[in-house]
Amino acid sequence: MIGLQHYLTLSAMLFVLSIAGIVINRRNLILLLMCIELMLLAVNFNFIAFSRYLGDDTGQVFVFFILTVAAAEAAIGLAILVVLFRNRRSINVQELNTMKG
Amino acid sequence: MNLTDYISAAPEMILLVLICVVLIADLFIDNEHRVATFWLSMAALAITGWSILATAPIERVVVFDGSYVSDPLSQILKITAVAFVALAFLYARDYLRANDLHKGEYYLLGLFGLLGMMIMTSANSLLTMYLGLETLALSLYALVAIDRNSATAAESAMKYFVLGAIASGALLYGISWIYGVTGTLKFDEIAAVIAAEPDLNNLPLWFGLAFLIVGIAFKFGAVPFHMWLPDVYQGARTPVTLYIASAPKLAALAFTVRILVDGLGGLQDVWADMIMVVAVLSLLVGNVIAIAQTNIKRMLGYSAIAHVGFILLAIFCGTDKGYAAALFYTLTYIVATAGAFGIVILLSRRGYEAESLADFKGLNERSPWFTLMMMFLMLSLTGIPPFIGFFGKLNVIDAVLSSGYPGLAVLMVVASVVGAFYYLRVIWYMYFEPAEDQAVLQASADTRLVLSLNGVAVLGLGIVPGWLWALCTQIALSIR
Amino acid sequence: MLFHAVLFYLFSFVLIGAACGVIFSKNPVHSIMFLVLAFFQSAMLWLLVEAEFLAIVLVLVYVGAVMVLFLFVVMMLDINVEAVQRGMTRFAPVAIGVALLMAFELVQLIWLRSRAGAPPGGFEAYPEGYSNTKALGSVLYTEHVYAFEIAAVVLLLAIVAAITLTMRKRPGLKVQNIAAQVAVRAKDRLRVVKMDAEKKR
Amino acid sequence: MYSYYLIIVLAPLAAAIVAGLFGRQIGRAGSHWITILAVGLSCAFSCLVLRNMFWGGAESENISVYTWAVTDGLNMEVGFLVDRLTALMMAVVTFVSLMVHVYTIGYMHDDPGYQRFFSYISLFTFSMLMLVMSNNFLQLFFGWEAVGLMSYLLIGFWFKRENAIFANLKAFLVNRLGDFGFILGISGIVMFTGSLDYAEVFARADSVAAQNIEVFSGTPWNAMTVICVLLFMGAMGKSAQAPLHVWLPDSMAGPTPISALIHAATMVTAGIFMVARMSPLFELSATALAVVIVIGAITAFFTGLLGIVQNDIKRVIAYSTLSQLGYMTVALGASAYGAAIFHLMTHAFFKSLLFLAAGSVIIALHHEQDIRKMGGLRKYMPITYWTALIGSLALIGFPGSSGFFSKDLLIEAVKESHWHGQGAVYWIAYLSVLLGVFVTALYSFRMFFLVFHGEERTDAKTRSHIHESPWVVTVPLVVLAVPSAIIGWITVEPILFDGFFGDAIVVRQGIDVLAHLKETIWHGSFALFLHAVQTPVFWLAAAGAFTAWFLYLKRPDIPATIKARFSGLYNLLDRKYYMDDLYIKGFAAGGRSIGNALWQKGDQLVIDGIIVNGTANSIGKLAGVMRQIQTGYLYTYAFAMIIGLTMLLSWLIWFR
Amino acid sequence: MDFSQYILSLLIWLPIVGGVLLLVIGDDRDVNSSRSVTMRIVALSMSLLTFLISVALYKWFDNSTPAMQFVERSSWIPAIDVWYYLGIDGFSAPLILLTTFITPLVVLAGWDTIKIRPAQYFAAFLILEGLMIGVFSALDGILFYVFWEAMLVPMFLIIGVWGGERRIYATLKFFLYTFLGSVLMLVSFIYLYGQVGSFDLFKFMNAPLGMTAQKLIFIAFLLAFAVKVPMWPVHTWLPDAHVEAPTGGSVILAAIMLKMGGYGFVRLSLPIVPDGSAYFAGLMIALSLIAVVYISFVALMQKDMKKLIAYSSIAHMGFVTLGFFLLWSISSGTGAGLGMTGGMVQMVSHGLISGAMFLCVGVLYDRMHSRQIADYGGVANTMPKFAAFMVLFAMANAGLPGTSGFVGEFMVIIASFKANFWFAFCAASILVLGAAYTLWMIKRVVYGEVANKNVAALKDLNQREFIVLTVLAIAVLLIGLWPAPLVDMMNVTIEQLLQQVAQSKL
Repeated sequence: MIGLQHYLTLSAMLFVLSIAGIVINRRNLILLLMCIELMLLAVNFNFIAFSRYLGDDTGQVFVFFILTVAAAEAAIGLAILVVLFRNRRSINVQELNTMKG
Repeated sequence: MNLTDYISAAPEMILLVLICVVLIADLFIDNEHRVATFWLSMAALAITGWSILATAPIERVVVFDGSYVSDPLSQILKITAVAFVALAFLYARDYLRANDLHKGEYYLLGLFGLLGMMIMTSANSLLTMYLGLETLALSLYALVAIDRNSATAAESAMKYFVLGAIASGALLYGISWIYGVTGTLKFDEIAAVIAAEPDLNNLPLWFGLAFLIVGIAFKFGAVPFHMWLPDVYQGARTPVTLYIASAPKLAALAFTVRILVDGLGGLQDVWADMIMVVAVLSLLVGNVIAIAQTNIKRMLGYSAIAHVGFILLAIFCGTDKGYAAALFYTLTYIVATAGAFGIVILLSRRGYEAESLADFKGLNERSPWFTLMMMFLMLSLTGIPPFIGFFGKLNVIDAVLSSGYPGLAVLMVVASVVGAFYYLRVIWYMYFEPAEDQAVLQASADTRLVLSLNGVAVLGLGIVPGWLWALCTQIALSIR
Repeated sequence: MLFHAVLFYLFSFVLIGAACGVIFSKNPVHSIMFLVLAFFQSAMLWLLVEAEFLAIVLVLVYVGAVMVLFLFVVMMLDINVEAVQRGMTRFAPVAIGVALLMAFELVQLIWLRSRAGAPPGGFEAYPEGYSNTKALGSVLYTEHVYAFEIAAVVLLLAIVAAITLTMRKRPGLKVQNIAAQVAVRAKDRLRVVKMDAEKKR
Repeated sequence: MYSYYLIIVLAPLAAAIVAGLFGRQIGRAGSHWITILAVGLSCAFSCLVLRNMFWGGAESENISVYTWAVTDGLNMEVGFLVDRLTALMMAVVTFVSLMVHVYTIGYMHDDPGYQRFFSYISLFTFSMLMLVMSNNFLQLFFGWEAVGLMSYLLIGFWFKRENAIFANLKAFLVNRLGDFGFILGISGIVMFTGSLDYAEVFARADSVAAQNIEVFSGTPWNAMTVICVLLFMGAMGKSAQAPLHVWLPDSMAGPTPISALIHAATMVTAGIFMVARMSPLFELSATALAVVIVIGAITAFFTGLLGIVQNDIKRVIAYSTLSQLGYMTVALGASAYGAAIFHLMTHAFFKSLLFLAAGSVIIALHHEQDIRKMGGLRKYMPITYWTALIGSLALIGFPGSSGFFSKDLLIEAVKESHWHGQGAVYWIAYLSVLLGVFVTALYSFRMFFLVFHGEERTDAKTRSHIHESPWVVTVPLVVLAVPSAIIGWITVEPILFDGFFGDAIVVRQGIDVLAHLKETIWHGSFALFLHAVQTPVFWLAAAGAFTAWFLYLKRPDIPATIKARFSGLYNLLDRKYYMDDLYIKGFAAGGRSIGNALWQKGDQLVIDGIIVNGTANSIGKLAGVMRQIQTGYLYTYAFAMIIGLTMLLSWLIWFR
Repeated sequence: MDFSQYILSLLIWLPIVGGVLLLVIGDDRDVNSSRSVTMRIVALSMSLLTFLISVALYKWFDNSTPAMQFVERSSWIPAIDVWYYLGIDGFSAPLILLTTFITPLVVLAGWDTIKIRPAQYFAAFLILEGLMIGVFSALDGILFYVFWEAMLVPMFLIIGVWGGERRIYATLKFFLYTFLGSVLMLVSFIYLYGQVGSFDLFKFMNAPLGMTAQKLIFIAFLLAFAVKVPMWPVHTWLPDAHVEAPTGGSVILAAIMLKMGGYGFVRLSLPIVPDGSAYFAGLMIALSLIAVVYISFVALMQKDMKKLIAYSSIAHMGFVTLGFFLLWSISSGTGAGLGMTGGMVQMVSHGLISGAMFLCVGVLYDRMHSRQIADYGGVANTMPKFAAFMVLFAMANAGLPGTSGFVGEFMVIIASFKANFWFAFCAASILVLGAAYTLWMIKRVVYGEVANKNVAALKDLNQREFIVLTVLAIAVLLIGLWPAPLVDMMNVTIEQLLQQVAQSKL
């Protein structure tokens, strides 16, 4: 039977994948933003699975809020990205190291 | 749902309304009179502060179906946060004006951030906490990037944003596990579930806890989740750094106490160990790397990491003494750090960001008074008596020792000796080196006054620390 | 129930594949497309567990708004794809190792060390006549009204922030003021100046 | 008498302060008058005290002046113990001092530091009086060190001269070596008796002698022996006993009056005085006395030999002083304390006389001190010549002179001493003092002949200016010559044989050699004089004087031949048995290289370099390394977070 | 007017207020302007006033009781039972007098030789004075620690701002060294607080402590105090700090700050952890003797006068710790108290002598701007008065009887002989070594022919310098000739401490 564990596993795989995506990627920042979306998606899976498992709607409400916040976050993230691009003419992760040490 | 719910949450609501007022008013204020926005924001802060005091409950009140809690801890944190946001605004004003950044948005985003902090301090469920956290975080991301012409600001904003998002992803993942195991998001219910089932299969809960700790550590900037912090401190314009460095630490404290104590107090033996590791690493890494810094903001960033180590070690104790010490430490730390950034702001002029440590050379020749203030602040951060920072450290060490960890206490004091070096270096530059730049420091009278008060406060508080300590103890007793 | 399982695995595999695509495709536009695919798959999977409302919201809000926003940005920034050659960080193998370790730990947690009484079976079906949307709606405005308000604040904040960061008034930009154009009168444009006759030197 | 004592001590102090601090105001004459008056007063009262003791039958007095400090049951006081020993010393000290004061008027006439000099010698007189009049060890040590200080200041009086400031440093440090033992000895006394006061200490001496101390664990030594040897170390320093004698010849770099006062008559005899004063203690330790006698014997003989090869007039006398001090020490070791003190007294007169005479010669020759450049001065300086002759005769113990009585009886006492049996110690002591007589006569008359007789080796220019010294110089010479010549006659009996010292000196029953002498050979001073020719002492002295005459007047070419023939021996003597090299190249240079090693290697390299700065630097380096982790790349930052998270998870899943 | 109840507060706060006042008056570029003159006069009169008050303290001080006198006690931080608790006994009173005595001299010594920001300079010294008196009179752990640490700050600035070439290295080393030492003391205090629930030092003294705790606390205290004293091998900050500090700084550092360490031992280590102290007494004695012998040899080779005096300070302070820790090696009778008295007297005396020596070097440095021995020679020719003082203080440094330098050494050597012959043997070696390094320096600097043009051009002491050195000389001689008043002050206190220490806490 497909149940809680399956969904949790799927979520875990997505979660790990998104994290790996952030760490190993050194191309452009948009990809990082997308990985973050993916990560939130993984979290949502978890919430929905638990919500169904527990028979409690709160988890789904939480997902609703996560979606809201994620949208806002994406908007701000992209805005920062735009600012960065205007200043740098690049959104290459590799070049984003003027501050270090 | 009744009226008391709304009365209890009045400060947040009033602030929200006032934010909207400022937002709209700002549209009709032209650039020459932008200072009106400042005064409006200050008025908003004053009213909010008043409302916090006015609605201060005698005992713990939980409203909105357990989403919102109002207790002494939230009161003190809120009122202090309001004060420090006001301080940040005041210090920022002249700087922003001088650097063509004087936009209403700084104040607006600052107020939004404050709202986020207030939500966090009063959160009684993981959901509310998360939303408050995001409110604060989003404001901060935007604040960091507020100078749209600065590549470094944008870079640091981007780093902050991405890492912050990862942290909140991890936090959410942890929340989902907690939720999955306990079936609830409200702290008191979580605590009840854990207390009711002592042999609850713990590993999922622990995993959730670990993810939560990532969120907490990130918010505080504790090692190894600290990496955003130096870059953001350095990259952001100084008033923004000042803002980030001060009030949000209070929110982070609330965040930690609410989750770890209110919610997961039953798992203390698990989280204490994790917190300890993170804290000790912060203490060491922060203090050591700070030595190698040449940028004062970055140095203060690493110093913040080190101080977070102290705060977390206080929390690690898991005793009332420890929480009181953490609160005391946080309050006193941000007084000093806000003042220090205030001086950094004071040093900057139009088109010239005084960020390098070398900019402090010979400050004594230029302004003996503010040099003295800066010295007070640095000594307070070092933990030299009679400055207030010393009493912060004293309390933390007391807490750690009375929990039976003399080794940690020794480690802490040795780390502070290492740390003393870089604070002393600031004093050294100010007093021992000749000035390269003879320009007189300029600031408006109110900034001077408040900055002076800030500097004197670390001494004054150090001379009469008793009341604050008593207050913190009292508040710590009300936790849980 | 087998059908259910087949669907689950199908969607899951596509989802994971799409996620990999997001990470590994060279062109950001492709990545976005993969992400859209992933969202769609997720929506399907959510439908499988009868979370209809969220499934719909995910497609509408996410795919409809957020992903489009991403696309806009990608197009607007006109990123030079060739400029980005090497895709992986130096320590990618280590990073993947760490990620695998974490995955391993999570899987261990989920399958082996989890709550003893967890039923291996699927989720209990909702009773007849149950409306997921209605159920959510009923708690959203009552129990979670405070959170709901905060969510509104977050959105407002996002607007303010995004505008702050991206809207710029260029100093040299010439803008028409329609109202002023309409309201203009002749005497504003033309001024008759009386002068004395020019004197001779 | 209390006020007399105070005046005796304080008058020179007051004068010294006035002359020292207000020298410019009171002028040269003012400063010499005030100091001379003060010392004269002191001298007069001292003589009065002595007279009361001698003929008035006054009892000894033990007076506390003030309490220095009291702590932990230890009473530390300043006070006077005036008994016959003290009284004699006081009189000798103040008398010689007075003579030297007068003499100084002439000798230092042209010196710019005139007032300072008077202040110093007056202060020295005060210090010396404090030393001899002390009734406790604390004050003894005070006086002990104070005379050392004055010696330091006076040797270095001409501080521009490199040899003077070298000599004074050397003198002080070598003295300090002795004091090192001395203070340990005092500590030992406090340890075993719990008191610093002489009377109390002596009263408890027997109990001390019954105890042991384990300096090296496992080998118990008699406490009294340890204490006495340590105390004697102090005496060795102050009284320039081998091997701590090296400072005295060098100290001749100071002005001649102080050589006479400090380095012949008074300060250097402090050690002798001290041992005599401590006789109740030394008597209880045969071992300690054996040490004393051997050291004394070595000093008496070997330093005398050195006198033969010296060419500096003052150095010859200095070596003679060393030798004579050795004699006194030998007497102490033989428990003939009275003989030692008696010789001390006569020596004070004739040796200061010799020094002053030498000083007179030196002034006449414009500060020429090399005896090879003198000669035939007899006819130019008759007073000096005659007084020097008296001094020299007294020194060699010419029958009838004061030196005769003291030295002859001293040697007799050593010969008759049974303290140390008939073993090696006895023979070393006896042979040393006996052969020393020859040596003494040899160098004394070598000098005497080279200076006053023979051909005139002075250059013509100098010769034209030679004349007898002024009266301020010659009067002290004459005044000192009188006691040098005759004092033996009147004092030998009361001091040595009539128990003059009473309780001041304690000698154990049965070994009291002087009492033994009294019974065996003493038949009055005249009888002794008559029997002089029967003693080997006389013949040895005569042989010495004759040898000197033969070698330096008759056949002045022989010494050079001897020198060439026995160059090894000559070098040994000329280099003073290489003792200076041992101190300078051995101890001083060794100390410096130890210091350097400890400083450079210990402090700078190990402690500061490796531990202190090493830690600081490694933290700095660590900071440099650790900041590399902060690469600036987002993925590193994220990776750090992931690693942190994974660590937490791993810990939870496997280690908890 | 009876202000004896508040006399300690007055002593602490008067100079601090004076210092703040000076900061308010501020500097003037013109050294002779009325503002500068007023400033200096205020500085001097404040320090003199403090001294006068301390004279009153001496008058009223009761030698016959070991109890704390002039006690002031009022609550400061009730939450952790911290009191503003002051009081003095025979240990603190002499050191307070020393502090108030030295400070006016330091002010005078810097009168017109300090050209850079003199107001801040004098203010630093006055504030420092108040804090130091605070250390000597605090009876509450936290209060003690507050003064103890706060003291570092003015000193840090004094060395750093007005110091020599390597001042920054020196001052950082000074600060970090001492800071590292003292933080562990803080940990111990807090631990003790955990045991007794108060920071009252007397409660600490009565706290029952196990052996392990005592050992650890002793080590923590030891670090704090050993660095301050300083004992070998944690002494290396001192030569650097002394050399680089301005004259006044060196004086205060040597004369008073080093005494903090010794004071700490008798005030805290011995009574609070008697068994721990007993356990480590052997180590302490060994370290003290190493300090005496080893450091003396090191001092011998110094080429820099200040460094030489600094090393000599370490060696002399070795006597202090030696004297304090002899008591367990002495079985009965006289000795234990003698050693302790000797240590205390040595502290006071060393304060005067080393201060005077540094002032002497300062006099030379002001004229020649060199501290190298090699740059001098024959100073006595051009500066006879100065030479007289220098020789006097050198002799005092070499422990000549009649000067204060002798008193303490004498007592300690006697006591150590009682403990063990070899202790006394090593200790007494200072007689030779101390004389060697001091007088060798004198020989090379003061005596001899005029070495060079610069020396030939030297001017003798001016009136101000003369007064300063005279006052010190009188003090040195007075204590040397009649130490009874000083010794009497501490006798009963020492007796009481010995009884206290004799009772094991186990």
